[in-house]
Amino acid sequence: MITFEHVSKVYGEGYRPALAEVTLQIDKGDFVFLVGPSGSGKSTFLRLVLKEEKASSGTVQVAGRDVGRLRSWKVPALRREIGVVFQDFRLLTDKSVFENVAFALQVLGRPRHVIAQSVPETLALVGLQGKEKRRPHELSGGEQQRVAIARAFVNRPSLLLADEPTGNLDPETSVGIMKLLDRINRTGTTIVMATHDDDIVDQMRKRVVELRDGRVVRDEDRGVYGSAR
Amino acid sequence: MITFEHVSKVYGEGYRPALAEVTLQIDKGDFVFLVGPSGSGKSTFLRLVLKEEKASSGTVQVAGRDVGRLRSWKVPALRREIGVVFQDFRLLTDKSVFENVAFALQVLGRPRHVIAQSVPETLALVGLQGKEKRRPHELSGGEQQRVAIARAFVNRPSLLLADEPTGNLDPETSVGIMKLLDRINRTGTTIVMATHDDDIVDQMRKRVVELRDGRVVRDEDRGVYGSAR
Amino acid sequence: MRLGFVLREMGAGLRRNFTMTLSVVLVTMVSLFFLGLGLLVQQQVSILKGDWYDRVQVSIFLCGEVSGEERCPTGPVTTEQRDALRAQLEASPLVDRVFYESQQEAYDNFLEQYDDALTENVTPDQLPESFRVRLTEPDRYEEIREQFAGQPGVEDVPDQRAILGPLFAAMDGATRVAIGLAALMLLCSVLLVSTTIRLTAFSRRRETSIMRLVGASRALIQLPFVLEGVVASFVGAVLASGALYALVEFGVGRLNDRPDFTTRLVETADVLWPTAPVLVGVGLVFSVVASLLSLRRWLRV
Amino acid sequence: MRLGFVLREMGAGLRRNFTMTLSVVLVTMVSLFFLGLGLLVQQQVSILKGDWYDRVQVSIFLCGEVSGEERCPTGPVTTEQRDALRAQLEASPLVDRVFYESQQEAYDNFLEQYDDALTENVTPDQLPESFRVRLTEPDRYEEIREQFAGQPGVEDVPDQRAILGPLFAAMDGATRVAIGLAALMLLCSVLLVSTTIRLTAFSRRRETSIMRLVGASRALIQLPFVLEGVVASFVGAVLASGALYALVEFGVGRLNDRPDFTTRLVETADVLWPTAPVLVGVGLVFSVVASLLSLRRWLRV
Ligand SMILES: Nc1ncnc2c1ncn2[C@@H]1O[C@H](COP(=O)(O)OP(=O)(O)OP(=O)(O)O)[C@@H](O)[C@H]1O
Ligand SMILES: Nc1ncnc2c1ncn2[C@@H]1O[C@H](COP(=O)(O)OP(=O)(O)OP(=O)(O)O)[C@@H](O)[C@H]1O
Ligand SMILES: [Mg+2]
Ligand SMILES: [Mg+2]
Repeated sequence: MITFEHVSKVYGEGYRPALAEVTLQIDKGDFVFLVGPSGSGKSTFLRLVLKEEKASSGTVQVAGRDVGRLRSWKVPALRREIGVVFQDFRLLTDKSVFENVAFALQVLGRPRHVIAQSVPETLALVGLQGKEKRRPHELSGGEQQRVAIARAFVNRPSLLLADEPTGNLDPETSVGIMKLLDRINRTGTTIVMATHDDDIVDQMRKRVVELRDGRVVRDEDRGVYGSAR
Repeated sequence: MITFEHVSKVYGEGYRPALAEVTLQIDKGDFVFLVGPSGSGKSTFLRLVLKEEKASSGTVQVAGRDVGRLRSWKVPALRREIGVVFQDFRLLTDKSVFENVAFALQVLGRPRHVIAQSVPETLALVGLQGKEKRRPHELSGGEQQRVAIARAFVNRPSLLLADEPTGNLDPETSVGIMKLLDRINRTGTTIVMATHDDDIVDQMRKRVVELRDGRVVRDEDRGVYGSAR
Repeated sequence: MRLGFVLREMGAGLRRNFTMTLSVVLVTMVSLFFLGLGLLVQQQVSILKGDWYDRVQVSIFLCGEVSGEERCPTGPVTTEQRDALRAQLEASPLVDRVFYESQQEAYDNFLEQYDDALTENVTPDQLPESFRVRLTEPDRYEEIREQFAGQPGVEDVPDQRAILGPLFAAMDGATRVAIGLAALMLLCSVLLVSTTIRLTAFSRRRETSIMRLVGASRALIQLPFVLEGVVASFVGAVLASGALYALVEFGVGRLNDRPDFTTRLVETADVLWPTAPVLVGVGLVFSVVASLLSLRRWLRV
Repeated sequence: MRLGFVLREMGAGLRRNFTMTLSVVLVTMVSLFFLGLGLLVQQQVSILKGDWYDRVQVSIFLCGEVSGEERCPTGPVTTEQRDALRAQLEASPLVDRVFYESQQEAYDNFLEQYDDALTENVTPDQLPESFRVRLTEPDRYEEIREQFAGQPGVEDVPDQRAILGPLFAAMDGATRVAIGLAALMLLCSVLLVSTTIRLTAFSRRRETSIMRLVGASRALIQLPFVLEGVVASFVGAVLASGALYALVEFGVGRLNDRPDFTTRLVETADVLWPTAPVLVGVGLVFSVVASLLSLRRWLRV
């Protein structure tokens, strides 16, 4: 699904590299935790997958595409195969839950009847039946993150990226979100999640990739958050 | 230091109250954790103390001032007695570490020699000696949060508010920040910290106030994060 | 220390929104240019009116040998008629002074005013003698005209205002157009100043929020924004004054230098005082008002 | 579905930055108003030039009884001189047609043109006879003048261009001022369109970032912003055309209606075509260019 080969990323002259010689393979259907201290390059890794940034050297392949060589007008097609979730939800505050999720389909020009079918289906999947008409501010943080996940997943992407999706949530709510992501992973969707949340990583026992100063220092199946603790 | 009496806050017509009939006293020198699920009113509590928002009913007293009745031109004087730290650091990216901390003194019109003395003192306190000339992006997240704490503390406020200061930090770095806050607390500064981080709360064993739907549901000395777990 | 701080912040704001600042400067310049143009045209009108009122004379042409039957049924003016008219004029409270112009004097003036081709064939007795009357109140011109036109011995009392009337109307029209454009553009510049402040407030919201948090006073937070608008408007006003000065110096001035052009026109001195200070004043007032309005909305403490 | 989406996004952008949009509309309006004014004055100049060239005649006044010694040392024109001149004129390749105006004809024209007071004392023999010459190439006016002035029997060949020259110069000056103001204001409106787009991009950055994340195409993301600038400029151009139409209808039109005013002037039809379409075109081109420039910087995919 994702292949990094000797990928480095330097944001500018004189900066130290945010990613240094990263080589990594993530297969279809994997659930990978990306851990590491602040500034270790987790978000940079995800941005490279999305082609929000361009690698300084090395090759990045995502879903069979060579991302580095991708023409800019083909980038949207790449992003349609990837769903993304962030710590701060990034919902549109003046749109209802239904509209927020539908937005992702509207901009792709999906016909009305497709939207009328997919959106409620996806909202049911994330456990938000009956809350279609609410505005984001009328929801708890956990529910807002579910809306964000529904939006990322409504287009049935084969890859879901999550950058600290539980960072703003209390532990209880976080567990709920993780269960949801696990369920989505079981449908065959590859999930890569950057996180600081040791409890969650330790509990889920999935593949863990640890970055430190832009280098992969650990890559374990069924790993835990801290290696040296 | 802080006294809330029957304080409610409703953000607008038709919203459910963000705080409901909160009565709470925090004494000088206390270290208080404010916990509770997302949307329970922790940030609202801190905003009321700062008079960023006005309580809908009830009286808020801070450092002997009735905040609700405070004239708007007296608000700056109130804020000079309070230091604030946020999850996202809020540093000025085009200023050096020294300048970021000095900024807080410059806007208060402190003379140059005072700045030249206080800033290095405070930077030493937070453990950033030798990094005065770095820019924020050249620092790790933990170091950036130390700069933010230095800026909040350089004016020697009697009260320090922290809204999820470790939310963006990995567990290791978080422990360092907590040690720093503890040290600051020992100098006599009252600290109120909103957090989701159960490990830290459980480890520090300080006073814990739990909010749920805007109500105080628990107030324990030397408490832990979860009551019902 | 604090002044330096405010000025540095202001400079940062100006630089950060350079295109916006440039727009404010240009639009303010154009708006104030039109305002100034309107003021100058108004000044020109009042100069002309003053000159005209100074010079205004009722000419009462008397019947001569060549006058037509129709206007002068009694033939050429008689001595008694002429004396009666003079007495009537001198008795009138409207009349300041009376001059008598004989046929010979009229001929001399005619020779002076027109060129040879026309004058060669004219003799003194073809031109009418006249009374030239200076009025105490030039406005009441029409009354004199009505009183004397048609009296025996009077051939004609021409209405001089018919010549200047359209000129004044045109200039008044020009003033109105200039002031209208100025108003439209001032509206623009108020909108732009407030948008600029909104933009600056937006792009500097991090600094501002930190300033609020550490307890900076409201004045210290808002002053750089107000100053930013004030500086931009001031530059605009100065540029507008400069453009007007150039216009008067090179446009009007060239007319003034021509020897055959005797009408008094506005001068560069008129631009320097009072036009330029008025423009600067108007620019400052509008920008401060615009700043304060947008600060209320965008920069609460 | 997608068109509706784009239009909704554009409407949201316009509403969100209403003051900015208003500024763009007003500044575009004023800039295009001046551009249109310049175009109309240019049109007026070419109408006048055309009319003048159509009418242009070289008048060759011949010596008469009353001509001075100085110009006509040989006395009144003789029949031979007159015939020689006519032959010369008819032979010249520059001459299209030649009319002869006798003293009596000149007198009749004079009576028509001037009012009684002056004409009463004039007799036919005081006026000169003349040749009126229509040219094949009006531009080469001067050559004819030089050839015939000073020939025996010729009193004068007056230079008509001296009258119209300053008028044309003044109108050319007015065109330059209007075009200059238009350029200045167009610069403003380009700056404003790009600032508006920046502002909109900023205030809608959340929507845009979400659109980018879910894989919206670049066109879909950028179109609403471009359309926003285009709509604002279009409204400005239409308003400018309306203002010009009103100016021509009520200002120039009133002049045209006066019976004593025979010069052909620009008409409202001239505003409708080609001025208004040119303004709309210029407005659109500039706003699209401004949009694309700022989109490059502010809205990369
Ligand atoms: N746009 C940027 N320009 C310059 N440097 C950047 C930029 N984004 C990130 N960096 C730098 O790159 C390095 C890696 O940053 P990145 O955001 O990938 O870390 P992270 O692991 O996501 O950290 P966190 O846990 O704080 O989110 C850091 O040193 C950071 O300062
Ligand atoms: N500016 C606002 N306008 C309207 N409602 C608001 C505003 N700020 C907060 N709220 C609402 O008030 C309630 C309490 O919010 P608050 O930010 O205080 O919660 P919190 O405990 O800090 O949550 P979190 O852990 O997510 O930071 C929530 O329901 C929220 O939606
Ligand atoms: Mg990150
Ligand atoms: Mg909060």
